[in-house]
Parts: sequence; C-alpha cells; structure tokens
Amino acid sequence: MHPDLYRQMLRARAYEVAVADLWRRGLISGEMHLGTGEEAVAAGVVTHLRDGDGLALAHRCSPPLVVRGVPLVRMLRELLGKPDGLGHGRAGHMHLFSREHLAGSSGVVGASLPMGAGLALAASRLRPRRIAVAFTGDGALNQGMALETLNLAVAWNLPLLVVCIDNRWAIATRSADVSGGEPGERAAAFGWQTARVDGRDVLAVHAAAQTLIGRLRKGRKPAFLLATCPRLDGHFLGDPMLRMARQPLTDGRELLGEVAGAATRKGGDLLRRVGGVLRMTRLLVQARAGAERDGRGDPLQQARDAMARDPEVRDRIEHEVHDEIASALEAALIDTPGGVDA
Amino acid sequence: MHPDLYRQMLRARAYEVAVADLWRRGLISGEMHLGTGEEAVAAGVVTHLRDGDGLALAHRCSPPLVVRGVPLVRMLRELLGKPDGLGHGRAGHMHLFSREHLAGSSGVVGASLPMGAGLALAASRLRPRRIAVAFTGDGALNQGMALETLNLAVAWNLPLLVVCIDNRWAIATRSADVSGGEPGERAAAFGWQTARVDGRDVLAVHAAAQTLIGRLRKGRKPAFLLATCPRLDGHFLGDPMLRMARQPLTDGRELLGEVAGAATRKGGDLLRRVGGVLRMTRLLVQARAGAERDGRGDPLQQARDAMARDPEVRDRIEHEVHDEIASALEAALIDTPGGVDA
Amino acid sequence: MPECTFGRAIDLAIEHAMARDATIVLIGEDVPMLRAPLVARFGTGRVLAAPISEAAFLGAAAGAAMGGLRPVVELYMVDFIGVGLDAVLNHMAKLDTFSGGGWRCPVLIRAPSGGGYGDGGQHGQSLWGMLAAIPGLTVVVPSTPADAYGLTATALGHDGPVVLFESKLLSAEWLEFLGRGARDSVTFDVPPAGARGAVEPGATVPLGQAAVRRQGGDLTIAAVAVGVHRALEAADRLAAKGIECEVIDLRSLRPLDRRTVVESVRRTSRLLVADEDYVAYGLAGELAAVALEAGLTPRYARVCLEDTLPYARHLEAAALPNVERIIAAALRLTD
Amino acid sequence: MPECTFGRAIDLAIEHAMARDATIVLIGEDVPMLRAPLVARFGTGRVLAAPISEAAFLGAAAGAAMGGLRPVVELYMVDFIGVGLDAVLNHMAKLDTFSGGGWRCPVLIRAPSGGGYGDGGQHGQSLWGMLAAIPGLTVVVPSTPADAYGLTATALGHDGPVVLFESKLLSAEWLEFLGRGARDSVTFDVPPAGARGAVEPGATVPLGQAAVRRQGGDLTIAAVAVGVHRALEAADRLAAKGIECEVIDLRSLRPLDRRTVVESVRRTSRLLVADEDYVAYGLAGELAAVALEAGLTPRYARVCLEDTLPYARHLEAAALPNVERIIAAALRLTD
Ligand SMILES: Cc1ncc(C[n+]2csc(CCOP(=O)(O)OP(=O)(O)O)c2C)c(N)n1
Ligand SMILES: Cc1ncc(C[n+]2csc(CCOP(=O)(O)OP(=O)(O)O)c2C)c(N)n1
Ligand SMILES: [Mg+2]
Ligand SMILES: [Mg+2]
Repeated sequence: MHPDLYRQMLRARAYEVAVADLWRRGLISGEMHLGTGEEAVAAGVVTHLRDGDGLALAHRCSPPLVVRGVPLVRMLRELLGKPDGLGHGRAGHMHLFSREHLAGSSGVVGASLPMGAGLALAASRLRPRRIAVAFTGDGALNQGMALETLNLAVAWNLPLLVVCIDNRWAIATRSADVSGGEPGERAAAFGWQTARVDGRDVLAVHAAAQTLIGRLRKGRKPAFLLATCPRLDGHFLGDPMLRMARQPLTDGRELLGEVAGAATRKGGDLLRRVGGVLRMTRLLVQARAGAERDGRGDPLQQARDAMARDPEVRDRIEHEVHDEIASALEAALIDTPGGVDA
Repeated sequence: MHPDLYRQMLRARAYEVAVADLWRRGLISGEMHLGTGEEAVAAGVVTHLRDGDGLALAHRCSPPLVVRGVPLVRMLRELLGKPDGLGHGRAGHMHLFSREHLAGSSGVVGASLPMGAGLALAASRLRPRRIAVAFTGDGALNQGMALETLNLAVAWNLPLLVVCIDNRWAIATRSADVSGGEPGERAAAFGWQTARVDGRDVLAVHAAAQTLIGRLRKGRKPAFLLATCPRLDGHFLGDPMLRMARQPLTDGRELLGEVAGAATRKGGDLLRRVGGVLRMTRLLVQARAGAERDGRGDPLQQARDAMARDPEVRDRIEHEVHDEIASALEAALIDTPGGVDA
Repeated sequence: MPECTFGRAIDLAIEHAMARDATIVLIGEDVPMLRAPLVARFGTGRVLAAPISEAAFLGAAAGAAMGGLRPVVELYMVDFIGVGLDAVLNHMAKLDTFSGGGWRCPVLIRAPSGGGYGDGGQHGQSLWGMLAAIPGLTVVVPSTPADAYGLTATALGHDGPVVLFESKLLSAEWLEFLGRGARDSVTFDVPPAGARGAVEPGATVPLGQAAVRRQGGDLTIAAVAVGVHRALEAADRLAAKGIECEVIDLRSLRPLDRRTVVESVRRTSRLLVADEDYVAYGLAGELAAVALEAGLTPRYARVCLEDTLPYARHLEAAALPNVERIIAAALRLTD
Repeated sequence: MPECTFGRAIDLAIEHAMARDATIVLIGEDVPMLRAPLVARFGTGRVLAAPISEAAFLGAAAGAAMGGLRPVVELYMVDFIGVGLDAVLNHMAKLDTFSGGGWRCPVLIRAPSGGGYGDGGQHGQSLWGMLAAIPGLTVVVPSTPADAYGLTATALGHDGPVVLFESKLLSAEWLEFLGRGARDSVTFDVPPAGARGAVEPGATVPLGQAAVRRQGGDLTIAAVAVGVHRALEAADRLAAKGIECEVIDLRSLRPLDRRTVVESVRRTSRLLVADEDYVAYGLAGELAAVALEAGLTPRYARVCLEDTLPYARHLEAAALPNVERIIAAALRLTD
C-alpha cells in the first residue's frame, strides 16, 4: 500500500465529511452529491496526472478535485457562496472549475465525456504526451452526448481516459432496470481499450490506470476503465430513498401510505396494482440491501486495514490530514458566524 | 425470386426516376435524397409489414413509403407543393407522413430511431403482435438520440426492428473516417439481436427480415439488421462530389483550383499542406471508385436478372409498373403547365 | 375542494386522467419512485422508468403519440431540455404541419423549473421564453395548485404538444428533494398561496386565458409562476404607498392572452413584467410587442434574470425578480 | 478590396485567422470537403471531420477551448442545434461565470440558417432569438460579405463563445449545394448586395454595433441578414410613395446596439421589425422592449415568420418577411 494513496483517499473523505457537516448546518445550499465510497478510484487514477493533463468531472466531483490538489479553502469558500470561492460564489458544487489544474465539472449528466474529449484534443495538439481523464457515472452512459463521445474519441484517436464509476444506481433507479449491455462492452464496441476493476481496491485501480494512461501517453487509442463502487450514502445528502430504506416505518410512512392509497383506489387493473406495489417494495429493499452490503465494503476502511503493517505512517497521515482539513475548514469559515465549532 | 419483390423494387425505382426528373425540371425544390440502390432493402423489409405496424424513416424515405403503399399521387403532389399533397404542400420530401400507414419521416439525422421506438411502444401497448420498423443510415448511428435508442429499446424491450442501410458514406464523409466499431457490434453491445445482409440481395434481406420480425412479433427483444448498400447516385441529386469525381476536369476544376491556391499560400507547414491535398484527392478517388464499383452492383439489375427465368411475368410487371407510375405522374401533374411531357 | 400542494395537484390531475384514459402513459427518469402512487395504481406498464436519455425518450414520446398513446414525459429539470430540444422543436411542434393535419402530437412535458433554493445556474433556469417561441407548441406556467391541476387536466385533453412548467419553489416535493433534503437548517422564501391550496377535481383551466389576481388602476404587473406571488406581495406594499397595481397571471404563454394584457394596460398605461426567465428575447419583450401592436404606449419596465443565475443564496435572491426589485421598478414607472 | 461571395468571406476570415493563430481548429461534418482549401493549407490536424454528433463535438469544442484551443465549429444548419443546445446553453455560455472568470470559452459556432430555397420547415429556421436569449453568448448575424468577413474576424479574436449566423440564401455556396444542385431550372430571390461584395482583408466589425443602411425620417425598419435587403428594397419602393425609411442592420443581436435603434426611433416614432425568425418571444419583441424602456412610444409592427416554414416555394415566399409584407406594414404604420 503506497501511503500517498491512503492519504489521498483520507483527504477526500475527510473533506467530504466536513462538507456534509456544513451542508447539514445549512451553510451550503441546494443538492450535495458526495463521492463517499469512490475515494479509491479518485486516488488510484488522479495521482497519475501531471501538469498539463486535463480533468473533466460530473456532479460527484470532489474526490478527484481534492486528489488533484485544487485548493481546499477555495473549494469550501465556493460551497459557502463566498466571493473568493473558486467560482466567486456564483457556481456551486457541481460547477467547480480550476484553470490552473485544467479541471472542470458539470451538473448535466453525460457532459464530462465531451468536455474530456475536448481537453484531450487540446492536449494532443498543444502538449505532447499529455492526456485528459473524464469521470462519469454509470447512468450517464445512457446519455447521447456520452455515447457520441465513445465514438468521437475513437474517430479522433484522442488521448482520453474515461473512468466510469459504476455504483449500479442513477438516483432512484437501478441502472440494470434501464440499461442494456455492460458499459465496458459498449466502449469496446466503439473500439476502446477497456479494463475493469473493483473500485474499492485502490491498488487495483492504481495499477489499471497506470497501464491505460501509460498507453495513452504513447498515443494509443482512448481507454475506458470501469470501476465498480458502492454507493455508501445514497444519491445525495438527505436522499429520501435511503432514509426510507433505512427507516421505512418513520421516513417511509408518507410515501408508502400514498402508494397504498393509490393502489386501493378504484380504476386500473388489480394485477397491475399489485405489481406496482411490489415494484416499490423491491426498490426499497434493494436500496437497503445495497446500502448495507456496500457499507461493509468501505474502500477507506480497506485501505486503512492495508496500512496496518505500518501504523506509525498511518497515524502520521491521519494526523496530518486531520490538521489539513481542520485548518482549511477554519480558514473557510473565517467570516461565518458560529464558525467551525457550531 | 418472388415476383412481388421485383415489382416493389421496380416501383420504388420508377417512382424515384420520375421524382428525379421533376426535380431536375425545377418542379421540386430544395434537396432531394433518393434511395437509388436501396430498393432491395425497402422491398425485402417493408413487404413484411401488416396493418398496425409502424414505420419510421429518415431523409431517404421514398422506397419504403412506396413499398408500404402510400398513395403515389399524394406523395408526388406533396413534392410539387400542392395543397392536396400528403402534407398539404407544407412538408416536403423529408417530411412525408401518413397516419393511415403509421408512417413518418424526418430530416434530422438519427430521429427515425426514437420515432420508431415510440411507434413500437404504442404497438406493444395497443396492438398485440404489432411492431415498428425504423430505417436509418450508417452515419446516423453516431447521433446521440440514435445511440440512446439502442439502449432505450432494450430497456423497454420494444418490438422494434432497426434497419441500418450502410452505404459507407454520410454526405461527403466516409463513415469509416469518423466512426469507431461496426454498427452491428454497437447494437449487440446494447443487447440487440443482430443480423447482417447484402442489401443488394432482396431475397437475403427478405429472409433476414422475416426471421427478425417473426421473433419481434413473439415478444423477443429488439432486432438490428445491417444492410450494406451501394450509393449509386451520390448523397442527393446534384451531389457536387459525385460530379467532381466523375468529371474532375470540368466540375471539379473550381474546387481543385481553390485547394491548390490555398495549399500554395504562405503560412501553415508544408507537410500538412501536402497531406491536405492528398486527403482531398483520396476522397474524390474514393467517391469515384465507389460510384463505379457500386454501379455494377445495382440491386434492381440483379433482381431483374433473377426474373429472367420467367420473362412473361417480368414483362407484365414492368408494364404494370410503368403504367402505374406514368398515370400517377399524370395525375400529379394535372395542374402543372408543361405537365408530363415537358 | 381538498387542499393540496402544488406538485401533488399536478400528480392528481395526471392520476385522474390516467384513470379515465388508458392511452396515457408516464415516462421519465425515476418515475417509479417519484410517482410511486401512479405505479401502484396503474402498474409499470403505464409508468415507464427511463434511462438518462432525454433525446430518445422525448423523441419516443412523439412516436408513441403517432402510434396512439398520450405520453406524459417528465424532465428532471427544464435546464436539461438542451439535450432533447430537437424532439420538441423539430418533431412534436411540427408534426401537425408536416402531416397535413393528419397527426397532432398529444404529449405533455412536465418541466420543473426555476431557482430560489441555491442549486446553481445549471439547475435554476426557467427557459419558457425559448419554448414559447416555437410555433406548434403550447406552453403553460401555473402559479397555484388550482391552476396546476386545471392546466394539467386541460393539457391532458389537448391534442397537441404542451410544455407544463412546474416551479420547484412552489412544489413542496421538489423543494424537499432538491433543496431541503430533510434539513431544518435551511429556509426558502416560498409563497404560501402558490405552494398549497384548494383543488377541485375535474376542473380545467382553459389555454390562453390569463387570470387577473388583483385589480388596480395605476400599473399592470404581468407575471407567471413565482413571479405572480412576488408581484402580489409588491402590490400589497405599493398599495400602502397609494399605488394600485393590477396583477395579471398569464398562466399560458402560448397561446398568450393578449386581450387581458391589453385591456389592463389600456387602463393603467403602465406595464411592468416580472419574469424569472432571462431578460432578453423572451416574455418581457413579447409583452412589450403586444402592447405596442395594440397601439398602446405604456411606460414599461422589466424585472427579470439578467445573467446566469448565481449559486450563493444572497446573490440568487438578488438576481431573481424579488419584491424589492419589483417595487423599485414600479416606483420608477409611477413617479 | 477584392470582391467575393458571402460564404467565401467567412471562409477567408477563418483562413486569415488560422494563418495567424495556430490554436484555431475547425470542426464539423464534411469540413474536409466543404472547406477543402483550409485542409489543403492547414492539414487534417487543424480541420477535423466530425461524425454526425453535434452534442459531442460542440461539447468537445468547449472542452478544447478550456484546454487552450480556439475551435470554430460548423453546424450543417442551425435547425440542428436542438441536438446540441446543451453544450451552448449550459457549458459555453456559463463557463465564464462558473470558473469565476478563470476561463472564457473562445468557440465560434458557424450556423447556416434561413429559408428561401424550398427545403422545408426543419431546414429553414433562423432561431437566433432563441440563442440571443442566453446570457454569456454573443450572437452575430451579418448581411453583407464585408460584415460576414468583419464579424467573423472579430469573433475569432473574441474570448467568449460566439454564434455566427450564415444566411444560406446569401451564401452562394450553400444555395448551390442545398438549393440549386447544378440545376438551371430553379431561381432564388437572392439580394445581390448580400451575396457578393467587397471584402477588406484584416478589417473587423465591432460587436454590438449596428449599421444604418439607409437614412430616413418617417419610419425605422430594423432587421438582420436577408431581412435587411428586403427592408432596403421596400424602402426604395416606399420612397416612391414619399415615405422615407431608415433601415438599421443590427448585425449583432447580443450584445445589441440599443442606442442606434433608440436614436432612430426617437426621430421616426415608428418601428417596424422585419425578421425571418419566429415572430413571438424573439427579436421583434426585444426591440419593442428596448423602445419602451427608452421611454419611446413608437407605432410598431413586426413582419416575421408566424408558423412552421412551409415547403412549397410560393407558400414559403409568402411566409417569409418579403418586400410586399414589409411595405404593407409600413403603410399601416404611416397612414
Ligand atoms: C441531462 C440530465 N438529465 C438528468 C439529470 C438529473 N440527474 C442528476 S444526477 C443523475 C443520476 C446520474 O447517475 P450516474 O451517472 O450513475 O451517476 P451517480 O449519481 O450514480 O454517481 C440524474 C438523472 C441531469 N443532471 N442531467
Ligand atoms: C442532426 C443533423 N445533423 C446533420 C444533418 C445533415 N445531414 C443530412 S443527411 C446527412 C448524412 C446522413 O448519413 P447517413 O445516416 O449515413 O444516411 P445516408 O445519407 O448515407 O443515407 C447529414 C450529415 C442533419 N440532417 N441532421
Ligand atoms: Mg451511478
Ligand atoms: Mg450513409
């Protein structure tokens, strides 16, 4: 276990834990999509990037940005809506851009692929041996512009690595219920080199990314890395489905009541109605099963276990990361009443 | 050789020959995309359709519409811009719709796939054992909505047959130059049943379509038929690339002059410039080679040859089709000065 | 007349119509969860979970309408129309013309819209001006639960394509889902009369008919959705200063009730447009044209969104047409 | 000052800029053939043939601009923007805001537009109103070869995203390709001064600056592209009746030269908008708002496209803002 990989994963997690807290305290508005459980992918891939490489991200963009070294205070200031935030407080968490790091994100599902292709095109013309990496969710691979990019990048032979984080869900829909084929097979059918890894295993991700990125730097055709990942904390903070799945008797009561009410109203045919109720129940059970099973597979815990052989290094990293995040938080909250301790 | 297949092919060709003539005479405006060379696909597939089946078409829509039995006079009247045309003279040749035949077309590349998926969805809910067929070009399979439909139709298990007419070109671009993978492989990667035929061979098309459509009527997942076809007459009537390829010294002179001029202006690097000129030349040579080689493979000629065993039937069909088209034309031109003989 | 929320009013109108008309199907991302009661009642055959493929499922909705269904299509937010606009612009809206009237295209697009909960500029747009420009389309923008129900009900009986805007700020369900997320630590400036109210089952609201929400002789304020409530609040405060505003809730943007606007402006000689959509080339300009075309020469101002909607709550609140901005503009017009 | 065609003027401006600036690349379907001289001069590395994937290559252009290139992207026709609008609306136009000014997005979109050659309602739209509504975008619409050159040159030096409309009716190359197809049997009503004219290499036309094409005190006609020429012809004929029109060629729609419009209307007290785009929620309304906001109360009329553009040549000619319709409206305004 390379200690820096553990450090990067921990930085990403600790940063997001802090963000979640700010969000819960109401200091951050709107939706909040965290990459909890995706840290191994972020660390395993992004640590390979060099100056001049591009990075295109989707809505779940913090772990890669943290690993890439984007200043945490400027990111936090952005989420807090401050004028010295990355986007002067005008952008928000799905729109974090850093020109210095050639990194950008988007809240439109699928948009990271064309953005990545463009960054790769620019790299190929302006910066020899530089590449671009686009992160995407699995659900996004049903979006036209993402699929088109699977073709475009091959047609233009772009130095683009697409990292698909397959958490098997898109908000409240199981990807399997609305998708045909496997993401990797799709990419292969367009002519990509593809690989698949367990996205919880940072060493496996790191090795796979190394191979693919190495080839890209030598001019080989675009590469697609599928990383399976748990969705540890639902789609976004406050995800009602997760709450219902975890607490069906309290948080699920209202919805289940409505469902039962509708199912027993007149009209519609009976079998269909029973089918409808079953479908709801199945989704909830799957959401819960997913959350629980996946909880056991927290990649950060795995990485920490792997660090057990070297407890001193581990402790040092943990202290350093704790201090880094704590002081970033303090700096970010400097003008916020209540500040860090509220 | 089933005589009706020959008849349908001949009807489609004769209709389009008539249309080309009207277009050249300036009685039809705008672009004119004909399906010359695609008649075997239209006849081989569309003759399997029943009442209640849907038909979604792209810009090259006449052969399937002719085979489907859409009234020729109303189609011609539309192209002539008359109030009793299919679209009251307001639509034009890329927008031919017949509610009676559940058939529609579109000039936006890729749009026939979602349209077909929708028709298939309606069929699956309202008309047991009815299906929809969407025709598409090969270039259109790079369009987002087409690729999305490759997924959607599988996700919804729609009774949809997509017929991809692969003429290896999209206007002036060789599909191979801008596409990764094979269309059939793409569809397979999304979970489609796929087949591939020589689109000049009407019997092969007919047999393949029979199998696929038969399965669709029984509820099997969507089917993709790739039919390779020659592009006998360029992208559209008056195609300048075809003219240049055929007559480089006359029709190509202006463009080649401009190319040579630009290539010898100052600036840009020399190797690139030479590469550019080579690329132009290669495209033209390919266009010509394509047109000539493909000319030898006219599917109508092949079908006619296959009818040689039964010359009387063949002659009767030819006479009947000639009469049918001639009288449709006469009826369509009734109020046009100059009329049929101009 | 049961009370219900704005979002529930739309759900109810859809549910009632689906019970009556078996050709209505519902299509959208996450609809099995978001519209669970409809799945429970009508089954998964009529409530179709869609992949994140707006272009394909909007296009398929047009095709399904050709095939005899009446699809209701949900977008997650109107901001994402950019990936599926072609189906609306070039297919749904033109099918009537292209088919020589053979086919209309009965598709209802439900499009959540608007800001006010701090979700950033890619998730808080309105864009109704862009859509209302398209011939062949009907565009409706309710501001109360009763109108949300009534316009949805009308749209579901209409034979052409309709875009129904659902203001997220008025829709308690969206606001909870996207804005609050079970937090007590955030608040939103929700107009109560827009978020909750009486709904009459079976009632319809005609297309192209505005509602005069308040009468007054000094100034006409035209608005839709949240803007109506902001205008009403501004009107209350202006009344205290002796300025009587007439507040028109346009309700439909296409067709537009020109007559109600013109009659009001004829009396007041002053027109103020409060619009959450972008300021230029949109609703505010259209109403200016309507007034001038009618030969009126009102004093005129528009209070709209001038730029990309900012994320920070205080910047967002200032950028949206808020009560203060409306009052300031009204005072300028009446000084 | 060599003479050249309208389309060639754009090509030339691009060629001159590409020769100066190695970061400019050209992307589009069929560009190796359509822009063969540029391939010949700059090679296939800078002139990229694109698959029919507008969403991806517009999005990639935005990404490439982030990466340091200055892409020129060609659409086959603006009608197809519906499949790629997201990249323009949510990415190019918002990058400046989202990146806190760190990134502009220097992309030039070349969008052939408009009817007049009988290609039907999905291939003859203008849609500039829709795009000009988007904050963060620049929208220019030249009407002469000189402006086509100058606005293209300016756009290529501009750091934000620009949509450049190229009227197909003015562009001999498009008209031949899409309309004539080597036939002598068809004719088009092409305004000669728009189709061919002098071009000054190196000249630029500033953004947001309209041109007064004809001076007159009785009536202001504002227009772009083909509409300018129709307006000038109408003005000639109206002059014979003693009515003197001022014809303003707006040239940029975003930014819009409000001042030139306002000054003219202040003198004439009459405003007529001749616009090939859809009538509602667009340019005509915007100019009405501009006039009213300036405190002007002109007599006003708009001559625009009311419905889906019909295919039949005579119906199309009647539906477009033609000279007769402009004259009729002008007479109503001046009676
Ligand atoms: C074009 C578009 N459609 C819908 C949405 C709403 N939306 C936001 S995230 C999301 C799910 C994305 O799923 P996936 O790509 O698997 O990423 P994940 O959230 O699982 O990481 C959806 C549908 C959107 N943002 N953009
Ligand atoms: C969305 C869109 N982009 C571009 C075009 C312009 N265009 C018309 S036909 C065509 C080529 C289509 O190629 P293919 O699908 O292979 O069909 P073919 O013409 O070869 O039959 C293009 C690019 C269009 N009509 N729609
Ligand atoms: Mg996912
Ligand atoms: Mg083709």
